[in-house]
Formats: sequence, structure tokens, C-alpha cells
Amino acid sequence: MFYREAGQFKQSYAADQAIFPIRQDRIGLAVILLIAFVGIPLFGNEFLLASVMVPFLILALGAIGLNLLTGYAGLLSLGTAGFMGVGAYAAYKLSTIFPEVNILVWILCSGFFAAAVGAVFGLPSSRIKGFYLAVATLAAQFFLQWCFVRWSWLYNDNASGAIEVPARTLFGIAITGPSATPVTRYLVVLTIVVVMTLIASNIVHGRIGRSWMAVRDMDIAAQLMGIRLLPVKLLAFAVSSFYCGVAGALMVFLWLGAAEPAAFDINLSFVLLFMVIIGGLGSLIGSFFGAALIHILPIAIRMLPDALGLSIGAATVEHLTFMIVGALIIFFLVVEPHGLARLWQIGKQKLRVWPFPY
Amino acid sequence: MAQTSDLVRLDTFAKLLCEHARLRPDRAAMRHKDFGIWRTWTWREVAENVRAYAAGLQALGLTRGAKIAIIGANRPALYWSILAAQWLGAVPVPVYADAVADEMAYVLNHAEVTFAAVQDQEQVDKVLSVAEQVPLLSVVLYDEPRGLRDYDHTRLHRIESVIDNGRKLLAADAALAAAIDGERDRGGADDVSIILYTSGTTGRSKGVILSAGGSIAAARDTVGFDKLGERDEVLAYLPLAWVGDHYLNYAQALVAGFCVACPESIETAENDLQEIGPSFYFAPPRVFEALLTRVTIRMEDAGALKRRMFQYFIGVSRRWGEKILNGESVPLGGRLNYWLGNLLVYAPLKNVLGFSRIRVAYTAGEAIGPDLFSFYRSLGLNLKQLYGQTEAFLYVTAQPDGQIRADTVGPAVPNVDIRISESGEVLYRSPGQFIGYYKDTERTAEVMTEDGFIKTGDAGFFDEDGQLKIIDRAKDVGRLGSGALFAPKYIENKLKFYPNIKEAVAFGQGRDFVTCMLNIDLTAVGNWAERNNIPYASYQELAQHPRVYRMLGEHVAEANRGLASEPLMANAQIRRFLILHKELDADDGEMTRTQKVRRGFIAERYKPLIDALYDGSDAADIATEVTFEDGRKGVLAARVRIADAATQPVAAERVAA
Amino acid sequence: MRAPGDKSGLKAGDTLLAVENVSLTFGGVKAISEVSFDIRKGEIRAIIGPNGAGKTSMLNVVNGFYHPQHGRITYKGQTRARMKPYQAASQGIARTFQNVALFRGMSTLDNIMVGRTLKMHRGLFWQMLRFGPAMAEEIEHRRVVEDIIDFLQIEAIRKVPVGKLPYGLQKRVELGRALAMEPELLLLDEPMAGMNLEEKEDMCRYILDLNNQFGTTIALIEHDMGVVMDLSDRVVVLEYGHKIADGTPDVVKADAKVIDAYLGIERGVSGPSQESEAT
Amino acid sequence: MTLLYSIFVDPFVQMVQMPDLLAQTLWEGLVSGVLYALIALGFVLIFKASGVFNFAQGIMVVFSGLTLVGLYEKFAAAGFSGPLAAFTALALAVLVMLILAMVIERTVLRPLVNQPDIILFMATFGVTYLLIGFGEMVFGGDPKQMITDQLFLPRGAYDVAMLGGHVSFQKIDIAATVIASLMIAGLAIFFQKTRIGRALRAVADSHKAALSVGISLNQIWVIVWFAAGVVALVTGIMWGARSDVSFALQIVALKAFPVLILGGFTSVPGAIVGGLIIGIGEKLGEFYWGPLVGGGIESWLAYVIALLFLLYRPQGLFGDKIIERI
Repeated sequence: MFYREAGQFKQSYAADQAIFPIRQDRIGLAVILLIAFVGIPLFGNEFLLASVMVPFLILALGAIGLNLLTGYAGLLSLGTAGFMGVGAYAAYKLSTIFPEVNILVWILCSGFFAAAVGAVFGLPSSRIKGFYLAVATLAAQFFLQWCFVRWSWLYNDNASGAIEVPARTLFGIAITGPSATPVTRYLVVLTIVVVMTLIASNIVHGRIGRSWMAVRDMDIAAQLMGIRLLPVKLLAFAVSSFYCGVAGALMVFLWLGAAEPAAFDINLSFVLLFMVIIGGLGSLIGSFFGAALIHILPIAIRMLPDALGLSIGAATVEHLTFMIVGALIIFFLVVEPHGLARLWQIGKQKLRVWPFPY
Repeated sequence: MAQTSDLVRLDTFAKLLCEHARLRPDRAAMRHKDFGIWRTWTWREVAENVRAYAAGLQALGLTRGAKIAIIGANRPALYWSILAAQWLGAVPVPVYADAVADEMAYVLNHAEVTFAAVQDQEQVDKVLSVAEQVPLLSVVLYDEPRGLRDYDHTRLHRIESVIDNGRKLLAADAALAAAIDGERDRGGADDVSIILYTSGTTGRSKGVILSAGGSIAAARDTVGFDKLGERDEVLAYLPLAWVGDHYLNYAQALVAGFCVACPESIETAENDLQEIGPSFYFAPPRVFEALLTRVTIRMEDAGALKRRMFQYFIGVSRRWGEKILNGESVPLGGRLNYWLGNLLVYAPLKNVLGFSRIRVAYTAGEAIGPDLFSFYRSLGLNLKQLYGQTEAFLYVTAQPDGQIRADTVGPAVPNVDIRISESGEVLYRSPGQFIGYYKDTERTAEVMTEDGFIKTGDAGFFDEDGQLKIIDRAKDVGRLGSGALFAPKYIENKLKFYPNIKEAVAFGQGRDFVTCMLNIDLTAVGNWAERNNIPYASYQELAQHPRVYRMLGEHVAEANRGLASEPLMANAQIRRFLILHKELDADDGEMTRTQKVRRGFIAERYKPLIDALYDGSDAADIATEVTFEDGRKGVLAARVRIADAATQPVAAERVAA
Repeated sequence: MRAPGDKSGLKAGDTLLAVENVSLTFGGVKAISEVSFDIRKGEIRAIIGPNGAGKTSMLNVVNGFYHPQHGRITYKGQTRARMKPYQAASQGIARTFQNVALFRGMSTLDNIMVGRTLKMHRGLFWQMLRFGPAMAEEIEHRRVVEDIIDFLQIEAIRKVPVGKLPYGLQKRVELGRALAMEPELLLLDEPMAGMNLEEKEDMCRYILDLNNQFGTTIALIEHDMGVVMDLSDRVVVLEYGHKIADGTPDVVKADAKVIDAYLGIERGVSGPSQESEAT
Repeated sequence: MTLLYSIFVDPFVQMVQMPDLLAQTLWEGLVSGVLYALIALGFVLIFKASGVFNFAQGIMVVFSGLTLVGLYEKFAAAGFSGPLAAFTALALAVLVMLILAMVIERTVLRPLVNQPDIILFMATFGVTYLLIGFGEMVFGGDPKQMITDQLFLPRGAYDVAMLGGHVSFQKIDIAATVIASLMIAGLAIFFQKTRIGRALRAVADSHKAALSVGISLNQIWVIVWFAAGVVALVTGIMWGARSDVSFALQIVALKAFPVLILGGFTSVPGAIVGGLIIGIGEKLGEFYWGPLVGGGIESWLAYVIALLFLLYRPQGLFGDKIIERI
């Protein structure tokens, strides 16, 4: 309906292969970025920034990581939380050993540790597929979580067994630790997530992304195109884990402030998998949708009784939240097994051909 | 504007090209979707290419006055072939790309072509297959090399290499460059610019000779009339050999300096139209009709809510749209409602159809249904009608903005004189009018009056607003046995406005009453059948289905009601009709290449059916020879049902009158 | 379109691929036994035979997907032991499948682009940036792909997800994907199965054009005998894993064993028996 | 050197030196193996018949146990207690599992028929969440004590002097093993001998075959989910009797993964053998090697065992060699 594609013709392959080839999409994206970078920091309250947006963005980044692996390369993983934990602990160790180096550097570097660990646990993918592979990643999940508990060097032998984020600054402004304001934390997270999303988008639209999808769709044919399965799969594990690792580091440093090993338990893996499935396998924007639905929906449900003036016990609300999320997962799978991204795509297509139905 | 003054006096297309290259060297002149993207050439590039091409052609032996056939789809290289030929003073002769070998051989021979520039392997094969019948043909040029690698290249050349060769020659030899430019400058207004073969409704095609000066003068008038300029853009999808394409896309572009875009292939033309979003558009009524049918069908699949919204706003547009477009006063409520409709329906719809940027759109060639016409206009599409002929170099009349009506074709365009002969035939004299038919002085004389007017062969009259109204072909307007006026085309057009009816052929000359043959529109009727669970295995079965007969019978009855309300036509109501078991097809000679019915031919071919229409029987057998798509022939036999149609009583006094 | 990169230095008519005494067994069932034949550079070589004759298995052996228990395969003069499919691909062997094996989640364009993977070398770093060298490379290969799209006349479906295409077009896209590899040896497994007459004619034309214009060596499995006899230079006939005839179409057509095998198709379908192993 | 010694020599020396401890460890491994096998059995039942990888099996164990205990508590509060009340509650719990099976069939399986595995897998996550929320709302989130005496389940232990020491056999463990064995035997008979059982096996091969037996697919789904529910209930009772009935138990269900990997997704004997291997391997590993790295390796050892096994034999213990066809 809002699309005016008549007259938008491409005179070069670069323009034709652009990630947003339609002008109206580019405008829409610009508006969203403007709201995200200017509108929300200006008008958002602390709750919105610290409890809604920051976790949403971080979870979306983790979901992108998982989506690269599961959605694009077709490799099911249940170890996402473990790889996030690797990132978190790596960032913690690095920043406490080398406090003089900027924390953002370490957060990004932590991704490499996660990538290395991810690649190691991806090795079995040379021989096994599907649910069988999920068990391999499950091994990663439980093994890594066990490491976080038992290997006290990782948390600097803190009595609590938890890692606590040191205060760090960027250009003199506190971005981690108790003194960092939600706005700064939000902006830092947003910037990292936007840049990494862009990079992910570049990767999946290029040769590597196509190789992943080829392996996902028909691995035999992919081999006969000259694609070597193991390197491609390992790269998917590494890149995916890099994203998860950075998300894990951000989670501890810019969202939670401190974390116990339990923060990276199997439930987080499942939550991220929900996000990816509900959001849409093989879709970056779907990762955002999934993260929004799974993270923001419970918050909304929790706030709903207050907003309606009902007095319902906190525990009951919690149980209801569980039930509603569960029911919604089933509902969305029934309505659109390909996730919100597909709904979005269908909606967009409908708008493009409006008023026609198809 | 002072800069363009030069354009006004230039008298050949090659000169115009060079002038544009000087005035607006970096503006886009041509686009072609090729290999997935729109390749664009600026005026400077086109001029440079054409100049080199001309040099290359000259080296191959193309001389002033020689004829060069142009065969293929709309491709920049073929337009350049026209330009390069004209540059050298040679005469381009475009030939319909879908012409069968026989037809092609006739035209090539008649025009005495020595060169042929064709699109691809398919056309090369066709030309080579008739080469023996065309002894003068010495050089064949082609654009797309695919599949031609192993062909004997002694007289076959790739256009690209001819251009490259020309470029080399020009670079190597300054004298040659000067000579080539000299060839261009030697051209003048009286040169034969092009010979367009018309697929006449009867007999063999005639070669219409147009002069350079006349062509340009005509184009100049309409460019001014519609204020076309360098910012405009068109999609060239009409047949290259048709006067419409040569006028609208070629002549007007070279006069106004706008950009011509060529689609990637026939299958992608619709999509390419949306991508380009032209600002000037021409389509014959049948295209608009097919489009509306598709719009309607696609909307039927929409959800109930959307469908109702669509219908509501189409209603709004019918009420206010044309008034707003015509600049009449409209109440605020209407304007608001229309604005909302534009937001929700019209603008998106135009976008999907690729009409968003259209400033001026024309339709011509046949009468357009009033509903159809106003549908597009009420959406805010500035659709107008023109009336023209190959012999006039298209325009005779055209509707100026603000004076648009569905049933007329507008007043004469500037510099055209029109008069109606005593027999009711429309005669005109125009700046672009042709010099004569090539090698056919007899027929040239037939259509020219002594004072230089040209007979259109159409019957018409001026209405009270001074707009021309065309009734029918002059020779086709006849009388029934009773002496009542019988205008078959008028009746046919009334029938064809129903989306279910694709073609209609009316009979009645010298008979007691009017009958007609109908062709169903397979898309519309097929869709209807699907929705009503009517199974059918073939076109023939669907056409002969009793419920289809009933439905079309209602259309005929309604058309009769319309005829009854018009004093002149009331006696020519349709008494009986039948639905043909096959589609009328140009390959079978039943229609012209421009999709006009050949009434005489049909009357002969389907004589048993016509006899049955008049002898009261309720069915008749018919066997006809048909040509399949691949050129094979076969015999199609069928039993065709004949039905009676409801007619309106005619007041006795009228009958007496 | 480009001709395949010819690094082998072989001339037309030289032996491109030689299969010698190859046997392949699956858990005791012999799929191919002691089959030998060769493919010469520049020819169209047909492999025919009744269902279950081992034709597809033969192609799988040639492109390294199955590893024969016995026999040798010499390709471009090099005898190889075990080869992985991707190695076969990098040596210029491309392949289409009996049941279309496209990447269903991707568009026509992307499917064919995957065929260019081996020729693309920009690493992760440039891919992340996309602009610059990665884009330049992408465009360079897009051009090649567009040539193929033009060659196969599939412009209109360039951006359509292949899952939505009718079968005939899917086969065409699959051919396109194989062509994108600029193969020296193109293996076509029933390229015309399930096509209507018009589609078959188109496909024949593409195969002939490929062979004529780019000198691509083609080995094809096909059931339509008319097509096989028209297209191929030489035919090898398999039955129950054995080679029963080899030669030009005329020779093969006249061969008694072949006639027998083809009359026996009906029998073969009703009960592909092991007894015939003994014959 | 000492490290290698402590990995490769010391544990075995200990085993030989203290055979009673080894016996005790093996027994405990066997018992938990039986319970793993029971959970895996629930998975296999459902996977075989409906192709669904049922993540909710774990929560079904918890939920069914909670239903039993919760119902009994309600009865007790109303003054109705003792074995009759317990068995009434048991019967009602079985009924609840039947209703659950029907609801799942109607709301999850039927709308999602023919969807990819991963989608159905995810849907069972939804079921898990629903049951967690529902269970906690109705029965509260606190761990509960399983009713044992009322169901005539024995408590206490036999201390057997053997192998130069004492080995303690918990009576409940013995009961669990016996009941589990009976259950498995019962299921085997059900599958082999009854008409429905044969239909169920047929459906694993071909849906059409099942239809030809005269049972609709939907009915079969209800039956297998119900059967899996009953298996879950038994598992819940046994596991609950050994510890508590709490939501933490659902994590145990993840142990079924490695069991299934070892045994194959569709093999009942595989589930049993796999369960025992994992149960025993895990206990041995934890007891003899765990201390080397600080203990707690039980949490991941099973997966690593399964993983290593997979690399060696991707098709599982009882699977056929996979031949890829193109």
C-alpha cells in the first residue's frame, strides 16, 4: 500500500543486489534507526531502557547468532547459552587481567573465544545431523556450564561463585558497572547490535551465506557444487558462536551487571531457540521479532494486572506468563510454522501488491 | 528554450539525434533490460554508436535509397539500425516479428530490401529460409549472437561488430568521418524516412512511404500538444513495425528528447513496465480491457473486507474521479473521499500496474468501452483517445486535456484539416501524411482526393462539441433488407465491452435481421466457470456450455436494450447469435496482425454457420482448417449451437420512418 | 557465456574420462559389476538401460559420491583412488539430478550463484564488509550467472524461490546451476524426465548448444530413446549393473541384447530379480 | 605422569580393591538407568508413532507425579486418605493423562501435521511451558513428597553383606526396577500381540497401513500419547519416591537424549540398553573419575559418552547403516 515501486529500476548489479533494494524499505529502516538512536534515548524511561530495550537487543543478538547456525546453515544447536557463557567469562577474565584496555575491545574479543569453543563443539557435525547434532551441542551446554561452576579461576575465585562487572568507561563516560546510566548502556548495546546485524546480513547475502543455505537445503548437491561440508559447517559454528559470545558478554556487562553460572543454563538456550523458531528460521529480522515476542511479551503480561487494576499474586502472574508463552508458541507454530518473519514477509508482499491479494 | 530552437528546424531523425547529443549529452536516451539490469545509453552514446554503425553499414555497402528490413522485438540495436539507415539516407522497412515466413517474404520482396537487421537466431532462421525468394537481400545483421556461432558468416554480421568496425574506420580515417557526417547532412525533409507496411484488413500489405520532414512535423505537433519533454520516459513494447511504435516511441522521442526503455522479453514486459514506470503510455483498448479483467479477477481472490473496500472506493472514483481529473468543481466531501481512495486503492493499484508516473496515456485503434475508459480515468490516469492512421503518420485527432469523452476521439490535432465527405467518410490533410503506397500508385490514387485530402475509409461525424465520432468502416456501414442502418462494428463494440466476450462479428447486410458470432474470453469465462463449479476440458467445451450460452444471451439482450434506445440503431438489434468453438486467430487469417476481425473472410469461412443463423436451425456443423502454434495445420470440426436473443420492441413509427 | 576453462590440454576426441572394470556393491547387492567405458572430450555420451540398471550409481561413482570397491577411474589422464564429491567438482565435473536437487529455500539467481562458489575466493573479512572486493567479486560472478540465465531463457523467474517453480523450469535452473561451474564434464541424470514435448525440445536445444558452442563434454542418462538417439554421439547400455552394449546410436539400436533388454523392461519392472545376475 | 595414573590406573585399582563400593555404584547406576530408560521409552513411543520428538516427556513425568500427589493431598484435606484414596488419585491421574493426550492431539498434533520435525519439536516446548505454568498454578511450585506407603511402595533398605563390605539396596529402587521391567514387558506384549499395538507399529512404517487396519491416525496419536503419559506417571512415581516431585526433575528428561542417541530413536530395546549404559556409565564416571576434576561431571558425562559413541557409529546401536541415495 505504501510501496511505490513503479520507476524504481536498477541500473547496476550493485543496486540490484542491495539488501534493501526498494526505496520505501530504506526509508522505513532509516525511520526505525532514527527512533532507536534518538527517539528512545530521549523519551524512554529507565525501565524501558534497562529492562526492556537492552535485554531485547542483547537477546536478539544471541538469536541472530543461533539463527546463523540453525536457520541459515541448518544445524540445530541447544548449546547457545554455553557459548554465550564463554563470551561472558572471557570478557570478564580479559577485562580483569588487562583493565587498561577498553572494555568494548574485550567484549568483541570475547567473541573469538566463543567462536573457537563453538568450532570445537561443531566438529561432530562432520558426521552427524539433526537431532543427533543437538545432543553434541547439549554436551557443550552442560560441559561449559559445569566449567563455569567448577573452574574457579574463571570467576577469579570469588566466594559467591559469580562474576561481577567492573566499572569501565568509554571516552570518560561510564558504560559498565553500577554508575553507567541506562541510556549509555542502551546506546552502546544498540550500536554494537546494529553493526553486527549489518555484518551478519552482509555475510548471509554473500558467498558464505549461500554456502550455508546450500548445505542446509541439500547438502549432497552442495558437495557436488564443490562445497566442502566440514569447513562450511565449522565456519557457521564459529560465526554463530562469535555472535553468541558477544551477546553473552553484553548480557553480563551491560545488562545484568553480575552473573552466576546459572544465568547460562539450558533454559537460556531454549529461550533463544524459541526466539529463532518463533521469529523465523533463516531470517535476521525474525530474530528481532522473536526476541521481542519472547522477552517483551512476558513483561507486558506482568504489567497487565497492574494496568487493569487487578490484584493478582506475583506468583500467579508468573505462572500465567508461562502458560501464555507456551500457548503462544503453539499458536504461532500453528498459524505460521515459518515464524513471524514469514508473516512479516507475507504482510510486506501484500502491501507491495496492494490492493491485490497476491 | 532558446537552446531547443535548433531542434525546431532540423528535418531528419539523424540530425535530431546529433542535436540531442549536443544539447543533453548525458541524459538517458535509451534503456534496455538485459542480463537483469537496465543498461542505459546517453544521447551522446547513442549518437556515437549510430554514427559508427552508419560507417559500418556503409562499409558493408548500404547506400542511399537502399532498403533495410528491421525485424524483431524492441531492442536498442534495432532502433539504432533505423537511425543508422536514415543517417545514410537508406530506407528502413520494419517487418512484424511474428509474421510467418510467407508474409515476410512478400514484404521483403516487395520492398526490395538488400539489407536486413534482425534480433536473434529465430529471425535469422526465418529470413534465411526465405532468402531464395528475396534475391536482392545481400546482408543480414543480427543483435543477439546466441546460437548463431556456427552459421555461415559470409553475409551474416553481428550488429555489435559492425558498429565496432565502423568505429575503427572512423578513427582511422578523418576523411571518412567527414563523409559520414556529410551523408547525414545531405538528408533533408523530402527524404523517404521509412516505409511502414500496414496489415490491411483486406488483401496484401501496403507499404506506406513517410517523408522525414512530414514525420518530424507531425511528431512536433503532438509533442507540443502533450508537452512532452526530456524528462519523460516510455516503455517501448509495441510492435516495431507498427506506426504506433514508430511514432510514439521513435519519432516523439527524437523530437522531444525523452528516454525509451526496451523490455527484457515479452514475458517480463509487465514487470518491466512496473520497474520503469513510464510517464507516457499507449495501449490499444484490448490491453486496457485485459488489464481490467485481470484486476477484477485478482480482486475476486481478495478477502471480503478488502474487496468491499475496493468496490466502495471504485464507486467513489467513478463518482468524482473524472471530475477531479478534468478540473471540475467537486465538493469537499467528495475530494476527501477520493483522497482517501487514492491512498488506499488508486495509487497502490496504479503502482502495481506500473502506471504511477504516467502523465499522458493514449488509447486508439478501436472503440473503447465507456465503462472501461472511465474506470482508468477515474483512477487519476490521464487516459485519452486519439484517432489516426498509418497514412497520416498516426495522429488525425486527439483529445486535449479537459475535453475527454469515451465515445469520441477528439478534435483535429493542430495543423490537421478534417472534413466529412458527402457519403459520411472522414477525410483529412495532415503534415505527416504519407507520400504514397510503395510501388502502388493505383491504390495511392484511390485514397487521395484531388485537393490532397486522404480518405480514411471510416464513417464518422462531428458532434456538437466539435469532436469526431467514428461509427465504423465506411464500407462496412450497410443496410438491412428493410433498409434500416446496419453498422456492424458499432454493434460488435457494444458486445465486446462485456468482459466475457472477447470478439464479436455481426452480420446483417441485406438480410432481414442482425445476427452475430461471439468469442468467449477464456480468462474471464474460465474464471467464472471455476467459481461456479462448471467443469470443462477444452475451450470448445466451455464455449458450447449451455450456461455460457445463457450468460452471453443476457449480454446480448442487454446490448439490444442499448441499441433500442438509439433511434438510428434500434432496428439493428441482434435476433440470433452463436458462440464460436474456436478463437478467431490471426494465424488462420481470421484477424489482422493488429487483431482486427476480417469480416469478409469470416463470412466465407463460416458460411454454414451463417446460413444456420438465418434458417432458424438450432445448431450447425462446421469444419475449418486451423494453423497450430508451431505452424502445422489441422482440421477442427465441431457442432455449434445457435441461440435466440431477447430483443426490444421498436416503436411502430420508427419502423415506418 | 564462457567456455569452460580448459586446463587439461586435451583436444576434442581425446579420452576425458575412462572407467575401467568398476564394481560397486551396497551391503552385498551389486549395483555395478565390472563396467568399463570411456567418455571422449567434446562428445555427448548417453548412458541408457532399464530401471535399476545402475546408471545413476555410475554417475555417482564418476563424481565421487560413491566409491567403487573395484576398478579404476581415470579423469584427464589422472587415475584416482578415492575422490570426494567436492574434489570432482573442483576438477570440472558438474552434475544434475534425477529428482531435482535444488536449494529450495533460495531464488533461481542464488541457486545458480551457488554454482560459482568454487570460483569465488573472497574470505570472511571481505564478506563481512560486502562493499569493495566482495561486492566486485559478487558482481563479476553475477554477470556470468546472467549469461546463463539468458542462455536458458529464465529471465522471468530470476528472483522467484525455486520451490515455487514448475518442474520443467526447476530442471532448467538445475542445469543452470551446473553450468555455472563451467564444467568440462557435465553429467545429466534424466534431464528431460517429466517434461512435456515443448520443454523437452528446449532442453535438447540447450544441450546441443552447450556441446556445440562451448565444447562441453556431456554424459547423460535419459529414457526417451528418440532424444538419446538424436543427441548422443555414443551410447553405453547397462542392464542390472552390467554393460551390454557400447557404440554409436545406430550400432546400439541394432544390438540384439539391447533390443532384448528393452523388450524386457516390462518384466524388469514387475520383478527386478536377482536371477538375471547369473545371465 | 601422576595425572595419567589417576585417570587410567587409580580408578580401576579402587574398583578392585573395594568391590562392595563398585557393586553399590553399579546398582545405583542400574536404577537410574532404568529410570532413564523409562523416560526414553516415553520418547520412543511417541516418536515411533507420530514422528514427534517430544520434549514435553520430562514435564509430563513431573506433571503426572504432581497430579497424583496433589490430588491425594486434596483428598486428605477432605478427610479421605489411605490406600483407597491413593488409588483413586492414581486412577484420576491416569484419566488426566488421557485428557492431556486428547488435548495435545487436538490442539497441537492435528494442526501441525506434515510440518517439519523441528516445528513439532518446538511445539512440544510450548506444551512444556503450558504444563509448567499450569502445574505450578494448580499445585504450587514447591517440591512435594511422593505418596509411597499408600501405594504400597516399600521404604527402607536391605543391607546386604557381600564382597567384603556392605551394599545397600533401597527397597524402592528394587520396586522401581521390577515395576519398570513389568511395564516394559507389558508394552512389548501390547505392541506384539494386540490389534492396536500392531496398528501402532504399522503407523511407524506407513500411515496408510495404519488406516487399512481401521484405526485413524488421530486415534493412534491419542493412544500413544496416553501410553507415554502412563509411562510418565510411573516414572514420576518412582523418581518421586526416590527424591521429591519437583519441577527440577524435568531437566532429567534431557538425559533421555543421550539414551536415545545410543539406542536409536525408534527402538524400544535400544531405549532400555541405552538407559542402562548411560545410567551406569554416569555413576561410575562420577564416582571414580569425577573427583579428579572437582566432581559434578554427572551433568555432562552422559552427553559426552553419547557424542563419542555417535562419532564412532552415527546410526546408533540398533540403527541400520545409512546409505545416502541421490
